[in-house]
Amino acid sequence: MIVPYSHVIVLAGIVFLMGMFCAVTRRNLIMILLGLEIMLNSGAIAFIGAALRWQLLEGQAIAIFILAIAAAEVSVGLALIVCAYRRKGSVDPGAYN
Amino acid sequence: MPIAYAHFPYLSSILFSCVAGLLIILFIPEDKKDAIKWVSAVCSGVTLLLSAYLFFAYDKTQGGLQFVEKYQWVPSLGISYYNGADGFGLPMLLLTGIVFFTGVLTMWELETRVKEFFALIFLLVSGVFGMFMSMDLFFIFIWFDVSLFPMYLLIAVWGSTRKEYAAMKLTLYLLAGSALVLPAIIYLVVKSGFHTFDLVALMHPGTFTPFQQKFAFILLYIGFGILAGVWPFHTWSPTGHVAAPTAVSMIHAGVLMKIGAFGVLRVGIFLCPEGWQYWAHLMALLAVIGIVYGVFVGLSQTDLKFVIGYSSVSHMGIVGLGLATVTVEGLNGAVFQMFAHGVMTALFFSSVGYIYDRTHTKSIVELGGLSRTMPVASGYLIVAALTGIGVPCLASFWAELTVFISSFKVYPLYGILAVCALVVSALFMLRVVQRTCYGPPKERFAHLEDVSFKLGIPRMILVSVIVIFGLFPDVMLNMIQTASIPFISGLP
Amino acid sequence: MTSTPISNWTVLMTAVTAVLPFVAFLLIMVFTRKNERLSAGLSIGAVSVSLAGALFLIIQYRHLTTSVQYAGKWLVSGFITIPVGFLLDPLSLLMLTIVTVICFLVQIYSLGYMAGDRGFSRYYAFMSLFAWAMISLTLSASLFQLYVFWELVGLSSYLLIGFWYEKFSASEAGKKAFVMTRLGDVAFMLGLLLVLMNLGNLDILKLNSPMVTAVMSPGLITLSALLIFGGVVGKSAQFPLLTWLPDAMEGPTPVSALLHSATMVAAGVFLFARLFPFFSHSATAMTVCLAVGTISMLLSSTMAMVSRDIKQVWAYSTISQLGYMIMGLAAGGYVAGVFHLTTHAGFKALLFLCSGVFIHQYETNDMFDIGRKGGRHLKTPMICMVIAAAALSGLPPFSGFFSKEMIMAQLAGLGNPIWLTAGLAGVFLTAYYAFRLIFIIVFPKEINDEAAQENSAVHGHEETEHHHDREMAWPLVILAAITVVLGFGKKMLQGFLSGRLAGVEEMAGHHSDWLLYVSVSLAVLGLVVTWMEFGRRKAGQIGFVERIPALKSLFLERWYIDRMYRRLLDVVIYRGVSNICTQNDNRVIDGSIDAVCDGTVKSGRMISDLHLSMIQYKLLVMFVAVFFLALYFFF
Amino acid sequence: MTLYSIIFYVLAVLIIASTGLAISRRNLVHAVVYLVISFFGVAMLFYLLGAPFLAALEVIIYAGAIMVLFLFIIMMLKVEAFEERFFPIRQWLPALGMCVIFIVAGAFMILGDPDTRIPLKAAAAEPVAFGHYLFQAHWLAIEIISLLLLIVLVAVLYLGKRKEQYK
Repeated sequence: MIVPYSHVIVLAGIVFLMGMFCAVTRRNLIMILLGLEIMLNSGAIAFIGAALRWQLLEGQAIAIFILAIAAAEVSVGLALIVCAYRRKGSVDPGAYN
Repeated sequence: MPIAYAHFPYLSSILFSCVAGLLIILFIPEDKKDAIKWVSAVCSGVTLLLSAYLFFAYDKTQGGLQFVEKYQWVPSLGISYYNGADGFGLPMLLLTGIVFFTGVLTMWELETRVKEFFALIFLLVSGVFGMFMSMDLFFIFIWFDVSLFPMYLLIAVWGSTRKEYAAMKLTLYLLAGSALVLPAIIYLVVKSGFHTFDLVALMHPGTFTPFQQKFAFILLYIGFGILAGVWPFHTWSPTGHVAAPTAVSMIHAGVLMKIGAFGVLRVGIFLCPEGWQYWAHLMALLAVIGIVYGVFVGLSQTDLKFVIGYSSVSHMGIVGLGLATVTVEGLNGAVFQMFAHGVMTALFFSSVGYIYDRTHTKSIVELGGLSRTMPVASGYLIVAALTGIGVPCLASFWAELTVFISSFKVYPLYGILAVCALVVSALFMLRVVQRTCYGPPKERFAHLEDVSFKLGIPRMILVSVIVIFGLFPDVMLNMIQTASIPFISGLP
Repeated sequence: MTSTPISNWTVLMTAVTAVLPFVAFLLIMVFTRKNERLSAGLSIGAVSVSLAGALFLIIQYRHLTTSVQYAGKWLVSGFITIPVGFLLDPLSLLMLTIVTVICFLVQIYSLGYMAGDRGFSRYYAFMSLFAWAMISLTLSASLFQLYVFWELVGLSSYLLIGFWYEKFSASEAGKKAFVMTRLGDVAFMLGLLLVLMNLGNLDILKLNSPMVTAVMSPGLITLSALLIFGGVVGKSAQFPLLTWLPDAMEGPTPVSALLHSATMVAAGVFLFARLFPFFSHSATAMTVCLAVGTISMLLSSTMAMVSRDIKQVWAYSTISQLGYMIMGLAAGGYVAGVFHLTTHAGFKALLFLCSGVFIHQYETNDMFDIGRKGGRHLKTPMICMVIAAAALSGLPPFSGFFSKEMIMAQLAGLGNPIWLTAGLAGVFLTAYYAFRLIFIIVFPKEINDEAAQENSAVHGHEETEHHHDREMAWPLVILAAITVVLGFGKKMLQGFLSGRLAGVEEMAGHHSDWLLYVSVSLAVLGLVVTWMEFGRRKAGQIGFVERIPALKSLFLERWYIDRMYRRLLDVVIYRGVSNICTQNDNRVIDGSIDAVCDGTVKSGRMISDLHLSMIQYKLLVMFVAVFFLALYFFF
Repeated sequence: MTLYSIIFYVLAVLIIASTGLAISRRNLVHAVVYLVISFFGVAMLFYLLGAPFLAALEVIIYAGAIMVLFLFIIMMLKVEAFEERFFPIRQWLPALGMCVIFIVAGAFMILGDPDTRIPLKAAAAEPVAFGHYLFQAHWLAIEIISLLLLIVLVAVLYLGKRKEQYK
């Protein structure tokens, strides 16, 4: 017996909120991307927990897709940041208005 | 209400001469200023003659709506082009004719953008005329808005002190008003179940339940009341007066504010008599506050036009008080006061405009001693001020008197307050006269020339109208009574 | 009281009498402003026709016992009917005669006095306006009409006081006069409305008929009588609205003679007399009127004791004499009050016109200056002035003696001796201040050479303008003659007046001899005291009041009534209410409107920010939106 | 309380603490390093929850590849040198408000459902079985993902090139 599924959900939720908080408040493009990563990760946690809760492998499958998408997103995102940085010389999102 | 169709479309001819004037002016080249002015004078003169003719040709023994023209326009929506004149409308038409004609003559000296100015004035006035003669709710609303829009340009382009601010404020206020009026009109039309915008048809008693009347009336009252300078919604009007050029101030204070009061009467009171009775006390309260408040604020103003602006607030309060009494005398007094105040402020603004054009100041602190250098101009100003005080044998005295008597009967306390405001109004009008006209003549105004005969014509017309209706008030009151007595006696 | 039917001829005559001056006014204002002689001619012509009409009417109706009334409609509005018409009865005929006579004389006099003034035409126009308003007021058959012309009289007073508008004090005084009388008029109007509401009619005859008590409760009658009396207080410059009249002396002297002593201010008393039966329904109102009359009589007499300005002295004396009239009327002496009004109009006009000659000649208002510059050398005005002053102080055999005597008798008839005492004190004070002025001018103390030279220069000047003097002298002589003769017409007048109100006159019967002696001796005492202080050779020309500084400043400052008004106006009206309202307008109403506008603009900005700026806001909004959508779908 | 649950709570605390530290670091390198710790914790959590294969992937891809990528970029741009406005209040307050409602709503959601009180049974998905399952049931998704990765590769190459080379 591990823990009730709700605890996993709470953990995932807290991590998600942290990621969101990071993405929304930090004035730095890289940190925003980092926040997105954290959020994706919390999603993965929730799915893994759900897979165990209902004893179905779909959850794990989705988690693997999340991983893949996270990788794709990060690479594109970072490439964009590099581009933007080259243009403006800043990673402050306020500088791109 | 008896309805008499016209043999000849007099009312449409009034409108037509406005529109024709507008079109002709648009086709005259910009630089032929004299031609433009003459066309304006002739067309406005025609409207004056026609409205004066209608005023005297109206059959008072028969009463009701006369000179009616009615054509279906959009039958599926029940909209018709429906003009008619009754005892309430005719004084207003006459007033508009007088103010329009004199306003055009007053602006004879205008040199900048003459063509656009007169074209816009014509547009504005055709809206005003339409509003006063239309008996179709849809057209009433259309004319109402037509008369509001040119004001923005007229003030913003040809105005003075803080003109952009004033123009914007005025436009926003007035649009807020029409934003209340439109839903009320639509509400009434939908709830009536008659599927028509015809005012006369909708007036049929029992069309609306008391609740519908109360609801629609308060919307209409505030919506039109904003334009009539009802107390807490009045601040646009002094600002607007100050900023507007002379003729626009004349039309604005003389006629546009009347559109508001007339709208309350024509749409609000006609369609929702029970709502009117229900809200009458509120109307009276606001009106009295306006009367007293206007004079006190006017007392501490130093800009001539602000002074007149606040006196307008006070005088329009008298109109409101008259409407709020729900009596024949009150209605008579209110409509008469609309007329008298219109002519009076027109005179006031036209003389102030003359003084401002010459001295380039409107501040009563800087002015002084004008009676020596310009006796005639200041004479007009004094006559206007005396009319404003309510000196007997000048038109507005009778209007105020009848309103006071009827309000004293219905709301004794308000009547007393309104009468007491007379003292303060005397104080502030005489203060203005003293500061501008009296006192030792000032060096810098010594060379200024007095009103010439040509420029004096519009002012003379206004003064003589004031004196004639002051000496023979019955001419006007008989006219108004043809509408007010049947209306009040027909109330539930 | 019924009305006798009247002939068309009378109607026409009355209409012409009333309206002609107005026609003159319009003609002068519109056409002949440039032509001075024509303007004066028009005005004088109109007023002389009016005079002729008035004389015709009074002769035609000399045996009048019932009123003659004619009414047409001026205005009908629902239940309000404002008639235009006239009411001819002894009172209105008498007043009409007074008004037209004095108007006529003053206009003749003004030919000399106003000669060469820039506003000559304007002056005559305003004079005509006044004549019209005053005559119509006198003839009014209903209180509405009376109110209308009452206001118009006030207007012409305003215009004439501020006639020399370039002087700040003149325009200020005009404004003050208008506003203060307006204050009274508002009370008057409220009284009218009250009566109208309860009686449904403002006909003077109806108001005076006994049926009023049946319709209105005693409290209502008292209230409305007091309110109407407010109008009297304003127009006749009684306490507490008395301070405008001395200031009104800023106008040309003939104006002061006509409006502010003889006729217009007497309109208040006239109204009181007009509604005498109505007032006498309420004992409370009568007592209040009596008190007001007494207070103003005493106050203004004391003010007159220290003033140096010749016209102001007469202005104060006007207030006090009007006070006498009101006392007389309020004590129940209808004939006494009206008789005093009549005699007063004569001698007071005379006093002012005489002073006008001095002022015109020496160009100063200061009585000491006039005396020093040789005022006594102008024989005709000096003699006339002495006659008038004697009449004013109630010395026999001049007209004032008879009328004052009647008032005293009336006061003696009252239960409370305080009124009589006050009245007698007034007699003494009147004699004192009137002769103080006379003695100061006749027996100047310090004639220096310079003044004497000036004096001769003035005489030379006089020769060149001799024709003006004649125009100014004739009215004086006529008025002086009237002053001398009028007193003996007491019986006749009494008969004429009481034809209308036979019942009211019983009270006048208490005429006792001791009262006569007491009041005459008091007047003589006043004369003697003045002689001791001002007249005799070694007199210091300092009055006993002036030896007490506190009293002197109190009197000079007009009992501080003026200052109180000024402060009231400044503090309460201007700085108080007006300022608050203005601030409210700018801060609260405009402020809130601007706040609404700014709020709209700001919120628009905020929303547009979500679309334009920070990527993170978009992110945030996205989260919020998704979150709420999720909530919506799950629950 | 079983050993498993103790491990879960320890891991939870570890994850939350290191994530919290990561998002509040001013220095980006530190942030990334803390996040790596957090990802290790998540990987162990995956293992605990019966997904050993995913735990391995987590370490390899997240902690290994992605974070290193971040580090490269940070170093390449020398972003540590930039002074960042730290948690500006205009963003901070709405975010906080958002978080509060999020937590409240979430708490209601979780506590309101009695089903979630049941403890999880320990189990593990064998990597081989998982692989079979994945390629049998989700082969299309796998293909799409790989196509996506290819596109990303192309895109990143395109973005990474300097624009001047085309001109």
